[in-house]
Amino acid sequence: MFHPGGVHGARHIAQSLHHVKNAIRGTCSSKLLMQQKAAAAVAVESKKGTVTPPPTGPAPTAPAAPNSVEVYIDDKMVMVEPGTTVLQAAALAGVEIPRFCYHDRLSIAGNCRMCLVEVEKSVKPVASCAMPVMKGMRVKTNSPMTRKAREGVMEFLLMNHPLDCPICDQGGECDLQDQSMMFGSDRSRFTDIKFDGKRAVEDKNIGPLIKTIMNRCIHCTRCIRFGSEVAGVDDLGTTGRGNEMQVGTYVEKLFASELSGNVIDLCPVGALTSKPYAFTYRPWELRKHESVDVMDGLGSAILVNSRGGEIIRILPRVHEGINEEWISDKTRFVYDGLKRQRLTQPMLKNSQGLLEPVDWEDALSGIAARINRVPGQEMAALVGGLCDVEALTALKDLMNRLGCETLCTEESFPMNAAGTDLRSNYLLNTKITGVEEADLVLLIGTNIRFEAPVLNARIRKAYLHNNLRIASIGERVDLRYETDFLGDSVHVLAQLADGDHKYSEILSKAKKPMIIVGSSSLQHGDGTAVLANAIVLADSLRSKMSSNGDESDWKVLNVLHRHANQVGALDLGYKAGPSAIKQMQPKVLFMMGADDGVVQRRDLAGDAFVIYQGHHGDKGAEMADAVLPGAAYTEKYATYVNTEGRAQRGNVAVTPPGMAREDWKILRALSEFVRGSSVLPYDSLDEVRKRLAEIAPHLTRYGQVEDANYFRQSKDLVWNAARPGHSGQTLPAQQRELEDFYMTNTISRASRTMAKCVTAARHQKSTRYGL
Amino acid sequence: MALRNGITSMLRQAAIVKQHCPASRLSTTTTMHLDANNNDLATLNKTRLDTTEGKSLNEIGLGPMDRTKDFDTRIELDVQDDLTSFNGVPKEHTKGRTVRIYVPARNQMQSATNNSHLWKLDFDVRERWENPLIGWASTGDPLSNMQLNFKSKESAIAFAQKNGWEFVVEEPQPAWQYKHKSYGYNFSWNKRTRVSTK
Amino acid sequence: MSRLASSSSSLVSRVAGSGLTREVKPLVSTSKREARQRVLNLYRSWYRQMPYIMMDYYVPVSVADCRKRLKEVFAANRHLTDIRAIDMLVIKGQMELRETIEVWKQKTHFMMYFRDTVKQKPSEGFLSKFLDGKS
Amino acid sequence: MAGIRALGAGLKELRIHMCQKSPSSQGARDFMESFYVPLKQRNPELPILVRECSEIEPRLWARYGYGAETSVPLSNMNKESIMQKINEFASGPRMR
Amino acid sequence: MSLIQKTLNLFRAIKQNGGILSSLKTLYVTDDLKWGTHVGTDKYGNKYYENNYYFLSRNRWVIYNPDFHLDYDGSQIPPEWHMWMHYTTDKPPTVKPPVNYKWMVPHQENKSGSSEMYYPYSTTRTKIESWQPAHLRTADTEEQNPKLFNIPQNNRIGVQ
Repeated sequence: MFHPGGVHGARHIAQSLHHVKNAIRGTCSSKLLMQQKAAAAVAVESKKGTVTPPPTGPAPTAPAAPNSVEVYIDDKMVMVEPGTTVLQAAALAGVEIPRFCYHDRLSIAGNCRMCLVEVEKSVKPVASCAMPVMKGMRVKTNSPMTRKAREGVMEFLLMNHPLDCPICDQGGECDLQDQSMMFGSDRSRFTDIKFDGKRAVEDKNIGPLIKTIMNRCIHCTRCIRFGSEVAGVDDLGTTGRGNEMQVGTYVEKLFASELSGNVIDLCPVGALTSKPYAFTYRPWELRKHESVDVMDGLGSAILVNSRGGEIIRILPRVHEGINEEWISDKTRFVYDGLKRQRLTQPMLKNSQGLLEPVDWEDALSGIAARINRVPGQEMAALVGGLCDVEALTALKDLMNRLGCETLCTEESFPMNAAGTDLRSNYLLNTKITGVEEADLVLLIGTNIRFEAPVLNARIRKAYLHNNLRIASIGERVDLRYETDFLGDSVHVLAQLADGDHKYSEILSKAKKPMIIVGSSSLQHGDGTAVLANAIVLADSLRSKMSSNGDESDWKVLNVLHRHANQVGALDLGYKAGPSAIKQMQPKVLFMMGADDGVVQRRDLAGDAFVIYQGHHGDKGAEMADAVLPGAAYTEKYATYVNTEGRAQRGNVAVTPPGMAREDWKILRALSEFVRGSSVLPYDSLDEVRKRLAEIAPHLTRYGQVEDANYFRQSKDLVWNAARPGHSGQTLPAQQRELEDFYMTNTISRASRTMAKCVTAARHQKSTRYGL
Repeated sequence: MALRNGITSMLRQAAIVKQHCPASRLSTTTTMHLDANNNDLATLNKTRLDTTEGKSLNEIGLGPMDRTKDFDTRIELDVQDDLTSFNGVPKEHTKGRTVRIYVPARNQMQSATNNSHLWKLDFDVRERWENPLIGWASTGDPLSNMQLNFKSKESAIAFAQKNGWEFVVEEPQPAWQYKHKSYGYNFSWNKRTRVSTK
Repeated sequence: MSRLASSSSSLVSRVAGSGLTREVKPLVSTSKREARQRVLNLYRSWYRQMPYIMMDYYVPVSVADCRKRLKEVFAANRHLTDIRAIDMLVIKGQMELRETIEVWKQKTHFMMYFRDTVKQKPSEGFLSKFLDGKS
Repeated sequence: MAGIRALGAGLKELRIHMCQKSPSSQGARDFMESFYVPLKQRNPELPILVRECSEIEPRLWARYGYGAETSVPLSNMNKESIMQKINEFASGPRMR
Repeated sequence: MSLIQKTLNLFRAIKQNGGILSSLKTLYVTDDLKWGTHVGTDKYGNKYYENNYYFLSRNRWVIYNPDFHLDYDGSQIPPEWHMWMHYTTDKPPTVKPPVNYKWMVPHQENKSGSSEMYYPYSTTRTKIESWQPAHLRTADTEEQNPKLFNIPQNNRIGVQ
């Protein structure tokens, strides 16, 4: 857990270190140097190697190890764990060593040689990314030898690198460009004596997302390592040696990964760039807005780049708790869906029963006239997974004030027993970072690879580095790592819960087991049984852990939601699942972002009036009698609660198009038209958020995860009721293959890029290489 | 008199422009009024001279400043700065504006960390539209095109407060945790970290 | 910093008159009394200059109107407690006075003082702002 | 257990806010340990939303029909008096 | 020039304009009364005259088709006569007929101020494509239909 107090202390030290560094560069007075060295040493020692740069630097915090060794980076002492690389030790000292191939989250390759530094008593410069520190090692990161080594490496790299910076999409955010300015030579010795040009490599077609210009490749192999380590897809590799080396897919095929877009970020040069972004803008022209993703339940941190009221691209932001620094392709490339099929003006059905555009006043008064005719008991509301908490609050308050109590989410969740009373029932309780501590993960009815690609990458990381064992129940899917397949139905889970399955013993031996229930498995008839059995199993594992003297309060049960704000809706007290609506046959149905088509016209009363509020024309708008244009996730200040229960703020990148408005404001305006004293008591975002705190205070604790407890109560309620029966059918994975991944919500369905991806994935499947 | 103590440099310039203002300016205008009007004005004029008798622009607060004043003094204030009452910014740009104070994210396209060691203050995005003639973006809001950099969160907050903006502070996320790594992992037989492709 | 402090700052907050006492550099006045004296002086200067201003400007207001307005303008900033803010307003007021009696202003400039009493914008409710798209 | 009964139909939703750790929420946590399960069993259809959040004042909210809400702080109350409050709230809206 | 000559010219002009009444009408419409050689008539019925007695730049003139009455405008002169009128050539189209190419568009007068006037319109694609309800959609050319790309007139935020 991030503790501000600690960081302040550390920051102070880091600042003092920073001063020391400047002082050393500025003056060469040995006396001063000695003093400051001593001061730095004291400061460092007092913290035992915990040095954090100001204020957030990338430089890591090192765990204080008892057997740490001292290393001198530019005559500054740092205490590091033995086995740390020189490059990491330098990062701890606040010195960034130039690099191309080294990446914090990938294995060490050591092939670009840009990180060469001089180490005292070493004849040759040393590749700092691969060299472990030794006691008392003195590293010089800015000595003449180091500089000359860098210059030489840079010269070799540039010899085979085309001079196409002016037409290169990486221009302006290119490591090679920047580092050649900083560390390269001021002139070139490259002469094309044979006039045969620079090295030329054929461009590869690796799909609709990534553009390759292989001339620019400097063979850092980051993309290859990303593919094989993070994404688990061994599509990329090298052929040839020396000057003839090429990075590619061996045969022409799709880079078939749901995380493929990250290689664009990883590529330090312009060899891999984004196809949809190609030749649009330079990075310095873009306006950057930090926001939150809504494509899956994780709420990855994203950076939305806009220009001229248009979203130009989406990049990841580092968030150690959620997405590290990866985002899925859907998150990254879905933005063109925000420009198509948009609802830009209110619409109302005219006397011929045809939707026609009207202005806001007419739309709201027309809707209010219909609402006022119907008692609250015959109204219902249905919300989709992309709605933000503010809008959900406004909708719930409005409908409650009208006397309506049927507010449902499209996504189902078992409402028996404790239902959504206890947050621990429906959250990813161990948090996403829990995967790194866990030693066994049991996946139930989820294709986690496509439902939460970034979480899957983390599981894969734990699989590689922590020897994490993974078991799965449900339809067999390819998760890109080995799993113990236990069975495909809830029957196996029931056996595990009763402890009479052969895997039970392995499960009970696990020190930190995680049970991840995919929300897709809760959608059909056996959902109740899945959750009930998972609760019972988790509780038995927990009691076993506590009887073994484990005090860590490790939360075993996890639910993985697929929708951005399903948790937010449940937090507010929405009923999960449309069954209540289907039973009551409402006369007025208010649909907010409900586009999955779970409620059809036939589920409603014959003359039912359907209001759709949302940002895209999809199934919801098709069946609506009135359409209210809302804002998409990049167009409103909104709160989303991810599957961990972490409330996060999304920010506006561009304003809603046309006459569209922020969603809670639409409902607030509508409340002035409807009957009675229904006017919602908030006029500003701040006031809405105060109301959120009244409903559930954790919704305004932005960025934090509030622990949820009371597993035993949940289990007691399950236990005391009859154990729900089950049909024993296979738990289907709703996103089975790569082509199912791309289009899952109304935004991605409107996206042309995603459509191209689906086509490419289908085509790839039909080739003899397969996926 | 308190005003004798002098005024700020802002006024200094104005005072320099017309040091001898009372005599020249008052006399000319007086004459003008006398010419233009009847004797009543003469009385008025007298009154006027009476009121200003023995008083220069110093008295009415427009005189040169007294440089002897010790400006190193400090006063204690128990109130927050608030510029909104006189800084001339239209109300719609101060009232109800929310600024966001945060540490900008590192550019994921690059390895280095520049531009992420500071605090930024930016404004809520308002009123953008597509210009109907040529399709360019138009805006009616001068502030949301602006970003301010600060060395610390506190100075950013103080700035927001004195300008009357509501603010939201986003604390930076916890930094990357050091992970032990070794080149040798690429080749270890018994580990899953062994590299398959290269 | 406690967790509470960080979490409260995560909500929109604005601290007005938080009771913090700080040392600041004064503009001119070093005490509330002095600042008050300056305000009164300025007020008096304006008040006494009004008949002459009326001679200089052919404007459709009387001396009484101007004095009434003068009082309103001063009263509008009555709530200010920050000495430096008061000083700054006094300085600006002095500049205005100078500009007025020197006839650096023109008639319209002078009448700007009366503008906001003439044209008072009705305060907009949520709904009208929403319908206008100004929300 | 005494006082645990089916709550009236007028009550649409109960919300219990509490801190996971602070001493002032101890009563609310005890209430969860002892009374929540039987209360929920008697009122399976009534949402009793337990929302934990660190360092807040524990509070009980009740929502009735047509959006009427009322609340009471639960700081330093014991579990029995919390149960009593719930029963009071169940008898009908009493606005603040 | 003597008064006699001037009077003679006046009589010539009156004669050429068809008597006193019709001369007064010409004077009313054109603010001028001239006499000269009728060089030709264009397809709109405008008559072109030349008289080198008047000094250069006043020696060629047009009497618009009387149907225009006071609504005459310089843009009603077709390009071939425009050339002669502006001394680009001395040979009027009656002497040297204009070359006709098939790509030439027929001459059109300036419509500004009339209902057919030119309105500038955006030639750029709108950044946002709006969803349309089924009956407003044109199924086959959904991509090409510019109506789908333009947010309707009443929907421009800038024009509120």
